[in-house]
Amino acid sequence: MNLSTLISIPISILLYIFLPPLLDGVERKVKADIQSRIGPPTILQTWYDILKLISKEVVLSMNPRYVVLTLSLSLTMLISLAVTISYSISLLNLDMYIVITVLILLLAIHSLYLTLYIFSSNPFSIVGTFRIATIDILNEAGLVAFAILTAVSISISRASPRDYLLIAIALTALAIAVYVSQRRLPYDLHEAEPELASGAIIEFSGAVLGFYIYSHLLERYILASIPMIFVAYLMSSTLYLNPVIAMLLIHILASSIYLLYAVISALIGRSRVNLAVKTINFIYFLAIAIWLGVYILWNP
Amino acid sequence: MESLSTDNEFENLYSYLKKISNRFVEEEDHLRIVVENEKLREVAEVLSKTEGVFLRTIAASDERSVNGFYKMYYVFGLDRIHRNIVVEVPLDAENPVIPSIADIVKAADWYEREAHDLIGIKFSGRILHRFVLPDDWPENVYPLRKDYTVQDLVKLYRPEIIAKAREVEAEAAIIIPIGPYHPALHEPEYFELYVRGEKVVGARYVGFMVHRGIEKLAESMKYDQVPFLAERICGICGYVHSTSYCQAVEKALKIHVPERAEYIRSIVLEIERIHSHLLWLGVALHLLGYDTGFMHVWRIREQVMILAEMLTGSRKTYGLNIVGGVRRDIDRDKVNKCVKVLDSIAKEFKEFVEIAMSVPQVKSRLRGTGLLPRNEAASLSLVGPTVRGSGIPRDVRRDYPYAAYKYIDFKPVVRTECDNMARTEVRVEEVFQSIELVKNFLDRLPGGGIAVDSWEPEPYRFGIGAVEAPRGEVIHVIVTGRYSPYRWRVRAPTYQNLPAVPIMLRDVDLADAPITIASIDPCFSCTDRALIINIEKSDVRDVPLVALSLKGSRLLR
Amino acid sequence: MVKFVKVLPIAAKIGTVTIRYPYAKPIVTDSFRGAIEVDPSKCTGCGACTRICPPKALSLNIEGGTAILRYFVGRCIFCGMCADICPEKAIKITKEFELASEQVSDLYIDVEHEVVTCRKCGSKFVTSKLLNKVEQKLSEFSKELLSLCPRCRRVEMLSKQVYLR
Amino acid sequence: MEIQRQVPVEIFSRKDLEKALQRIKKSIWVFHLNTGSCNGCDIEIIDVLTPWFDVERFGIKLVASPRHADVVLLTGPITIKTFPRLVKALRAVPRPRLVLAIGSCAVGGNIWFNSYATLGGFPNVIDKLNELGIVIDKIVYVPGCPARPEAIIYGVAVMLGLVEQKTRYKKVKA
Repeated sequence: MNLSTLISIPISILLYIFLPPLLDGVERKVKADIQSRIGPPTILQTWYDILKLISKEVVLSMNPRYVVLTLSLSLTMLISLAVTISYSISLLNLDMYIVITVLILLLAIHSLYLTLYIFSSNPFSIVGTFRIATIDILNEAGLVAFAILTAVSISISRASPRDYLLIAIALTALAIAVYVSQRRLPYDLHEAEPELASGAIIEFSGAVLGFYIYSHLLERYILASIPMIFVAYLMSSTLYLNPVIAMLLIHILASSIYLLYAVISALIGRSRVNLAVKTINFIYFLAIAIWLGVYILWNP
Repeated sequence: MESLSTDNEFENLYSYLKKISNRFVEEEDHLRIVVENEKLREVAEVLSKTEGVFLRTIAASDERSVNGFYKMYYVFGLDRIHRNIVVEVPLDAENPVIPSIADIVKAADWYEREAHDLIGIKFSGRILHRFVLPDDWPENVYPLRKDYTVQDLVKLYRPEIIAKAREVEAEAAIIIPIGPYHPALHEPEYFELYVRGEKVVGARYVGFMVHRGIEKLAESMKYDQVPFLAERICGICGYVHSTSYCQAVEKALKIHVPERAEYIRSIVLEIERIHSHLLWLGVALHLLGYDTGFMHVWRIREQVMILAEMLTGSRKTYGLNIVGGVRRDIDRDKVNKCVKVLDSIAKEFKEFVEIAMSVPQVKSRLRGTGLLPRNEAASLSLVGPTVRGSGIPRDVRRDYPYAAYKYIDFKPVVRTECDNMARTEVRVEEVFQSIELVKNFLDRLPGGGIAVDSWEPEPYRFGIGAVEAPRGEVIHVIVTGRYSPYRWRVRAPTYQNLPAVPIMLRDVDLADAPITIASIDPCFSCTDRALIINIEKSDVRDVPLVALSLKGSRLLR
Repeated sequence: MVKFVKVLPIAAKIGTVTIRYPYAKPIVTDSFRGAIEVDPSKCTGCGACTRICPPKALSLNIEGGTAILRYFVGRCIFCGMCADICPEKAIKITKEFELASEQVSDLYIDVEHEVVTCRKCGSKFVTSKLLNKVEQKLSEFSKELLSLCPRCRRVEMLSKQVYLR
Repeated sequence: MEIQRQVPVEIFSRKDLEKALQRIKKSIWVFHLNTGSCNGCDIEIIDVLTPWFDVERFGIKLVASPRHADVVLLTGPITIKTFPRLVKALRAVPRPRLVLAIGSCAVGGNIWFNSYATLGGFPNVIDKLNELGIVIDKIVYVPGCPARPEAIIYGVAVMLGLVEQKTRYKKVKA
């Protein structure tokens, strides 16, 4: 490991820690633009929100031990995810073990969130939990499948146009799975539906809510950077870059895909659980069918 | 208007009614007959069997001080011949009992509950409990009886409030207030939904939070002050209420409003309809999660608000009406500005509504949800876009023309799909129709004065004023007094439409419940000025899981 | 199929419509009715406005040695009926709407009037300005009667009639 | 289970409050509470969120749960029936608890100040709230019927100390 790789890892981890709320600020600005208004005063707004929440009184209707435990666990896991991904993109090396570690950590965080929601005694929270569980189970299968499919496409690739097409299909499907996993419209069912108010997070207040929002944003950004592991590897195989520059480039790419997601989510409405299941199923099977079709029918 | 003789069915009805009672008055817009207590059910049966007759309102009145008895007024509308039939039933002052007609005329249900609670009329055949008033309201105190003044009532019920607050807190300390202070709350009302999985199997409306005692207050106010009270029944369609009140008084006292004032009223009514429908569409899009649509619809709407302020002096079209006319004139300058703004709204809205309706989630969640079959809509006497979305062209503007609608040709917007999409389309279409109407009215605006110079109140005259509000028909029944209304009965459209909600919610997904309830455009401040509760205990139910309120306010994300 | 993307060009065309109030001018039209302003030099304290005011935001009370016309803007519904009815045209409708306050007491405006004391029973019954006004209008009316409160005046009139008879 | 307060009311000192107010300045989350209003003010509240007035430019955000709120936007004359629920909702708001009473109804009871079914505005219930142990840290009254969007923004500005309040008690001699 050379010096620049060593430097790039801590920088990347710091970016992971400080960037997500900033990106959310940018997202709010972009949304406001689409809606013909000004939006928050600065892109630091989400940071202000979180800092304010942390300074506020906590009123909890559930045992605080559960909440603190789950929140701190999920934050720890998110940070370790950030570390793992930073390590991976700095090495510019596609290691199947890293992909699998990332996926396992992600699934663990999702189930931690589910426990967090379900401890709440509020009926809105319970309904929200059932909805997100439905989507999660379906989507996690897709997320894992497409991450592995992408890895497989890359590893069997012999730089032919067909192989690039295969990689592109798998990456697109992965990007969709990531989008759904980010819990954005039309799939932000856990805290969505006006009738469910803030759904799962309705009972949180003060610092608990602040940390929850932070960890949620962090998770979103980490999710957005998962396809970047593969992009980084593809980049490293075609052109040589200084690891620091490569790492920065990847963060810029992850941020732009994050903002692209933001624009998409501003353009559509919210789905319904049964509709969402239908659409997600359809898209995933279609993606797999296309991939297989190209793989089998286009024989170079 | 068709004459009576051409319509055989109605002629028969008329002769039947005249046979049943020899005490009847025929007026320009209604036929009033006095019916004995025992014959009421028979009359109700005959009326409800006649095609095209619907129950518009029921008013109970304490007239002991005038003629020694309580009185019930049943107002039935005959859409096709543009007339009302008012059935008057005098009741014994000592023991006011009347047969219930709720089993014959479904829509009478809430009116009877309300009359029981506020005036103390007893209905044979039904056991009614306290609904409108708080549970611990003193027994045998009926606020709308003339025994009590407004000041008396204030003294009656104050002291137990704190104890009550403690009680409510104790009952659900663990959970965030779900009740009327449901988090997504916009108005302090809620529906309790009974769900199995994600399917709604039953619904219950729990209302009465916005009961402000308006009808009683009016008895202590002067004729010229009541329009301002009437406006504040509802902040969205306030002008409708003041117009309706003024028309009722004008009809009762035979005041002829100048033509120019009629036109100005119609113009403001249509402007109010545009703003209300745009508001509804924005909120509906928000309920469907399409916040960008919500923002853009409200951006377009804001121009209407500026127009409204320019014409009336208040953003909420408040303060324009007085009995006998209006207070502000529209000059040439304002006419031009109106036409210009309306044209630009029509263009922008057309462009945008097509985009909004093409959003996949909006399409898929509106189409086929919240079905309200035509026959159910007819039997519940529903009104407004709700009934027009189910294929019945009921519209007060055409059926019982008032103000300047008398002078123009008018065709209601109707859709026959009976679902949420149909009701949405009716409203969208009506926005364009209203813009055309306003332009038409502005074009034809006649000269002359805007209000009658003076008029004298005459006691104990009866008048009906009806206006097509954005949500449906608003109807005010008035019995005049010497200085202020003797009895003033307000019936808002939501009052009539809410009983349809449990039908629409049958087998709807939980996620679609808010938009389904919102599709009747409920306005609870209208409904609760004197209030109601509906316990439809017909459906299977599991645990009451979600109480839900409307017009959610989680707007910025 | 992707027609919903067309909202982007619309947003681009329109740009930002936001009015940067309070740093920019509010969108108040000329016809807007805001808080009312009572011109103390014109007001006679006749109380016509307090009788028409639907929410009774205007009240006229005699407290101590003065009559106070109290305007509570916190209850005002901005209908402008008082301005229509005021015989002296002392009430003006302004466009003022920036009325937010931390204390309810800051929302009151009092107009103090001097009061005439009934020369017989000593009760205070009318503002001196109104009395002057009436005096000017009804010059033939005897001044003696005017400085009596309504009750004493009735008594006086009756006794005079008795006397005349 | 019962409500557990990690910061009990007693140790929430004046100094802490001021500090918290400073933080809130940049990010205000509001919760909308309708206590029987006619909907006029409620619509204007939504109006200030929409493009023409857009209060997000002050960092204001409307939230759906009183637990998340800094400021409660209260409309309506407080009907007798809503009072218990008002208490419940206000109690769920973490300190510092700020209230913006919007519209003539909430400030002075409007046209129904003496109706049998209402309590006639927020000033009338403050004592009762204190008796129930609910402390309101700061209240700003915004008159208007309905309070126009600019007036609501002005009220927020007064609450944050961005502008000096204009109205003062006046006594003039005729």
